[in-house]
Amino acid sequence: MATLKELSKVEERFVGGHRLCAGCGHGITVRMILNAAEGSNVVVGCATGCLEVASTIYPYTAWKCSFIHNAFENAGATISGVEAAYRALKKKGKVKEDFKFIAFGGDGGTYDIGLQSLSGAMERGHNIVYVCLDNEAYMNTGIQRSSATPTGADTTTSPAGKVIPGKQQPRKDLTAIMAAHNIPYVAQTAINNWQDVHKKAKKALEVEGPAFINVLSPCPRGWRYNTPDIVEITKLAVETRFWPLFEVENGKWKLNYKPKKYVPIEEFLKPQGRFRHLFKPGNEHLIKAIQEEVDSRWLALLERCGETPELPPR
Amino acid sequence: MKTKVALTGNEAVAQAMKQINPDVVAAYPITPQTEIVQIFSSFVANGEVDTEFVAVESEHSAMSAAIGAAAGGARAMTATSSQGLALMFEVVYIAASLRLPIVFPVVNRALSGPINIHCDHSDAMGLRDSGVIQLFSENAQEAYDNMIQAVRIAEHPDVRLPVMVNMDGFITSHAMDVLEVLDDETVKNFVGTYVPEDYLLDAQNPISMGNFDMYDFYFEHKRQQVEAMKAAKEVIKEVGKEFAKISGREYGLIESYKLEDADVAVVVLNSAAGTAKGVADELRAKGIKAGVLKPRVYRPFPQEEIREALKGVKAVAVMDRAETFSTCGGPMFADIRNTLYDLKNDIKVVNYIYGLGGRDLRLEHVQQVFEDLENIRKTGRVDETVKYLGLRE
Amino acid sequence: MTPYNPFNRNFGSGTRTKAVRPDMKWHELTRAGNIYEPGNANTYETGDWRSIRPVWNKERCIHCLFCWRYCPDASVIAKDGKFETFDYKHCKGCGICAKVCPVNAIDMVSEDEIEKVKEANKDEN
Amino acid sequence: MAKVLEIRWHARGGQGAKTAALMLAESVAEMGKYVQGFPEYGPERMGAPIQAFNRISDEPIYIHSNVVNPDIVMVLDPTLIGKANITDGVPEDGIYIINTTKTPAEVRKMLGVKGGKIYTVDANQISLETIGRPIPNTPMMGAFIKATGIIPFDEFMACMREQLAKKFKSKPEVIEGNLKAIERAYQEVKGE
Repeated sequence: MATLKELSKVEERFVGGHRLCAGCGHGITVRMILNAAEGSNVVVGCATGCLEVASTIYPYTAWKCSFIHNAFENAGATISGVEAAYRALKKKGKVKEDFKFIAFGGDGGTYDIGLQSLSGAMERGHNIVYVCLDNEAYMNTGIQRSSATPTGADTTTSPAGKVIPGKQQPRKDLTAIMAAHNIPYVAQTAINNWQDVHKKAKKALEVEGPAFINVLSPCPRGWRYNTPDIVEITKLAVETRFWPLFEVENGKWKLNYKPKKYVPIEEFLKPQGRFRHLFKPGNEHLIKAIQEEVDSRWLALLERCGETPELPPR
Repeated sequence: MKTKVALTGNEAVAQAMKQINPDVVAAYPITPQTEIVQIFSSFVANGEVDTEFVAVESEHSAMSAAIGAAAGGARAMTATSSQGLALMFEVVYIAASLRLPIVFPVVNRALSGPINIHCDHSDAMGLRDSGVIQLFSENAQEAYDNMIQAVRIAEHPDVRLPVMVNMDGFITSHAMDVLEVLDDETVKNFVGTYVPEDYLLDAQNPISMGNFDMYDFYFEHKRQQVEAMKAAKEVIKEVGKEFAKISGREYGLIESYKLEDADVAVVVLNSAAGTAKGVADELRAKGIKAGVLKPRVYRPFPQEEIREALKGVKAVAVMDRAETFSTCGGPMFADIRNTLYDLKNDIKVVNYIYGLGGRDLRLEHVQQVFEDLENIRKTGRVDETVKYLGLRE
Repeated sequence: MTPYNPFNRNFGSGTRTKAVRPDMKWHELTRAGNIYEPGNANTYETGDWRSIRPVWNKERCIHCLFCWRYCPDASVIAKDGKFETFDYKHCKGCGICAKVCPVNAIDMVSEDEIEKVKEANKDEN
Repeated sequence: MAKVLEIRWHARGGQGAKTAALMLAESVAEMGKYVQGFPEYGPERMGAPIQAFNRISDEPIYIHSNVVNPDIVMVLDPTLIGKANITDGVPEDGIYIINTTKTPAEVRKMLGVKGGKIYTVDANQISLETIGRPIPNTPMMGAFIKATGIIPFDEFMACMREQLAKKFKSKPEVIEGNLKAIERAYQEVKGE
């Protein structure tokens, strides 16, 4: 595993001057992923969203590699087209260099509107890496719920109202859906653990065929936590087992991190404004239900990973 | 070398694609285009082309992947019809604005609903303002010829735009027709190799494409697209002349049939133009000076050529195989009437909507149109500007 | 009166790109809005978004580079594997670097304070 | 056409300039005037310099373009002086109302403005003391009324009270704080 000392010597390919919010998780995530692609020629594809809008405002681009944005729902198809062009031109000797292909999409562009395009690209076996920057809502349009939005979250289209306390449905398990595609590599990671992100990005870039990484990439505006606390909040997502770190390599599930003790979900929810309403007296049952959801998902994951399905000691 | 063969329109188009041998084809099946995808897949499976065939999961992805491929520096194609084109709608605009020379046949079919699989032009007309070049084909021969020329038009440095090659669903796509095909070598030489100017896979020169364009630049980039469309008119003519050298068949922006001395004329796209020409011949034999104008190119719109061709005519009927629901007639009617306005010579222009959802256009329908035109010419009176042909009223 | 130019809004006050100027006419601009200068966003300054700034404490720094790893704006400049400086032209003052620093070697100081100190120094001179 | 008063707000994304422009429009509309209030929708994110606009008139307003030559410039964030193009398009006799701890003379020097009028108010401090959070847009209303005098202060306050009561039905405790913030800014704003 490379050290930060070594990694900091790699050329920066997502430069400052982009217009993401101060403290945006996407800037951190993208830097980590491209850092892992050190030395390779890279073409980045990007779905419409905060990242794309903020990083390529004509006539400025924050990308030091080739970049294409097409539309919201088609990052998967677009990057597979570029990869097909690469195969064709390479075969004919028109392109000499080797290339890696990385597509970035937010959870809206990946879990929801772009799911079909992503699924198609994965099923067809293109040699690409798709990275979902999951910040659990449509942030670009102003914090609307997506299928990645967790139960109970207050968003502008799942507002915590007098009758309905935030989003009512459990979040979609996209990483598992991608694993069901039986592609060489699927992983879930979070930026609090940069080694984990780095290792998984490396693996994804190295495997032959499609790879998918789901990264928890917080949004201070949408989650309403104190902006500098991004690493802490992400860590709480992992420690509370809300966002487990795991990978599926050629069909084999593996848990990458097991919290030592039982951290209740409140710890993750409490610092975030989007869950504030859950802490009003009388709403205890809502938090309890979220905890039950987290626990049952955790147990199912342990089972898939061949681990003993038990909760950490309280 | 030219060979006479009997092929359906779909086969002819697939044949052209095989001879063009593009780098990437991304496509999805839809009636009545499906055969093109099937036949082309077999060329890929049998190693008759070097193409990377991407069997996508939807037409939206077909055009999206074609965009990715073309942006990557490849000669890319797709093919579709009707609902498929409608699903592509969003990305066709993007292909045009990114100035990617994607060639794609469209087998014209009615749009739902109610669902219908037969021919009309509502699919193509829905994208007439998307910034793609639209060629129309009367028969399998023209579809084949248009496909080959489309590559050169699309890739011309002054143009760099997608080209949509239209032919009538079932009427042309599924009907066996006799046509002349060129040999592989001739086509290969004619289309040449694609040399992209700027593309994603240029390792030395990374590029950002599809960027966020605010009000400070978007308008200027749209103006550039208009210029490319203007340039396309000249390029289409040049390519048509060059194509004549290898095929003996010359193509311009329009086909003008017996219009030099015509009193009455019909303007019509695609296969119906053949029917109209037949009727015009019959009427000529009876002493009626009838003519036909068939736009080969609908976008960019060949306004000057059409004005010139129709300037001596007294009454014109524009036949549209699509509705606009403006309640003021079909799409081409608006364009033609606008074109003739500047002549200030009182040409009467009327509109006939015909053939929606594959409703047959028969000789007597066209005869009726010419008869109406003769009446208008004689009386100078138009009773109804927009009429429906073959509709139970 | 400085004339109001709406086209300068997204252009910023930073260095201009070589290929594009805000007064260019349609036929002078790059085709399709393509950008041919990879990473030219670094000529656009987002430093003026900042109301608090990170200030490096050399004595305390152990060069772990967590700040470099977690900067969303690539505004922590490392050299030879060590902390070198902050890129204040692009730093938006989010404060993540100070927060992840294990030895409190980064202070977040209000830009107002810095302005005052600067002016005080100016007056003395 | 009657003279339309045009206002441009300068702030940072997330600071509430849009809310301020809409709030001002709403309260002035309550007083029977014709108003517009609109932000500029850009790609900028939280923290980036942004603008919002108002128009106020005694007659219906037909124009719908951005404000290019504002009569009044409102600056919500003191750190924007010298960074955003605050003086762009402002006529010689333009009025600046700025949230800052500096004096009007100091700001005048920083902006390089000779004519017109410059008002300053420490809206951050006022809002901290009255509302408990640094939300300068409320006190800036008070400074605006004082500097422009377009509406009698008492009438404006009565109208604000009504509006705030509507807005904070569930949190009546914040109404007084907001009103106090406006009143203090009205009294404390300095101009020259």
